[in-house]
Amino acid sequence: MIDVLYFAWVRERIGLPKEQVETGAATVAELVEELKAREERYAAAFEDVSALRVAVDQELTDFDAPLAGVREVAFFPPMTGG
Amino acid sequence: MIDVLYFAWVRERIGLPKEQVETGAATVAELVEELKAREERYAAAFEDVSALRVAVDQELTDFDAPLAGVREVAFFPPMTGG
Amino acid sequence: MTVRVQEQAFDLGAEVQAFALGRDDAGAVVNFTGIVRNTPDGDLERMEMEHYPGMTENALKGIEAEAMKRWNLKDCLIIHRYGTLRPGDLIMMVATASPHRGDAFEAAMFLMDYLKSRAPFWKKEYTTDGAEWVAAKDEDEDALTKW
Amino acid sequence: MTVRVQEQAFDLGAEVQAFALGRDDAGAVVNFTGIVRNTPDGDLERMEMEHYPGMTENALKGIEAEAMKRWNLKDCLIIHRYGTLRPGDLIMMVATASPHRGDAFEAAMFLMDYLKSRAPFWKKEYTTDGAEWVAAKDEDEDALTKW
Repeated sequence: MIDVLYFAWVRERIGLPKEQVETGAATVAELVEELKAREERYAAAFEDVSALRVAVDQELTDFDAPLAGVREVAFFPPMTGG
Repeated sequence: MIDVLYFAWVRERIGLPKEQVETGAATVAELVEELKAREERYAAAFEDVSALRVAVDQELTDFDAPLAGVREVAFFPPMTGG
Repeated sequence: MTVRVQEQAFDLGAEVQAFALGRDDAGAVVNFTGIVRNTPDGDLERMEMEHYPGMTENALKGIEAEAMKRWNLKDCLIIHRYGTLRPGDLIMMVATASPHRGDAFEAAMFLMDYLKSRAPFWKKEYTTDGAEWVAAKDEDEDALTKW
Repeated sequence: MTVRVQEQAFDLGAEVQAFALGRDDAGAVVNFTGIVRNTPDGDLERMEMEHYPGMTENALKGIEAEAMKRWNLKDCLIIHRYGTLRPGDLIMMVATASPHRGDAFEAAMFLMDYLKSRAPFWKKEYTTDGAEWVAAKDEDEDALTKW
């Protein structure tokens, strides 16, 4: 079980901030494919992953990152703080 | 008559902050030569003019600047504010 | 080295004062303050700043640690708010203290550039026309290449 | 656009606060504060800051006007003290406000670089070993070439 978090418009499109996902995905990219296959709102949120950023266990990484031993994955658009 | 002002170690070497000078000098450089000829303390202060800066009527300029119509000339070392 | 991520307002004057005062080991203190800017039409009602609790603090601490490593700094400080902000409200501040002004300036710019594109904050603007997520600027991402 | 040259201390917190607050036209405020740095041996008793009354204000106003012309600034402020200063005392501050952080940072650096080498101030340091005029640094003069 992995905690999957969504922020900003990703959260709005998917319609929830956080969920627990049972997955056998080896990488973030595989997890994204599983989520997209679920429902249209996931497919819409992940339509263009080049517009997204991902953090694994609260560290920024890329979509090739492995998921073995990971507790938390977060998807969000590019940051706009400051 | 021109007001001649001295700041920082130039003031200390010459021993006064300000004086009125009757001069026929056409340029700052000529005024410096007149002052150096007066007394040893002036010669010491103006020994190396490359180590000095000059302002004419409160604007930074160089030693070639003309003195026609000028009211105030100031000599000082490079600035160290901030 | 301090990071504070908070919903409530901060007292800029008191923070800058406390950061600079009694410091005789660092002649140069630089402070950057980010303020909610109104739209050109002046119709911004509010901004909601979302963040990623837990990750935010760690990302900011990492950015500070990197700045302390790259420049001769005696101290640095980041304060960043989340939640509801209105035009003119202070969003965030960074401060750096160094014996040399070049280091203090560069480190503050570095903190800002990294914070903009690497700290998990997202702005949504609410105007009389509706609500919109602020898009990241290419120039903000590009700014990182110079460090 | 303000210049203040004064003998008495200034309240950094109140100045930065007043400069930044209620400003919804400029998202970025940068402040530089210069502080009397002690010697490595910690034996600095005081510093005397001499200046050229009349010329100082005009030089600083000229530097501010140049900054306002070169960058997109909504406001800028320079405060500089003269007279007796002790380790940890605030010597001076500049502040810039712009819609863009790059402009606010660059303009503040420009103000500092010009102020250092073009505003008529001279520092004399008094330590337990005696008194000495602070020498201008070549790097401060060289800093002007980049603008």
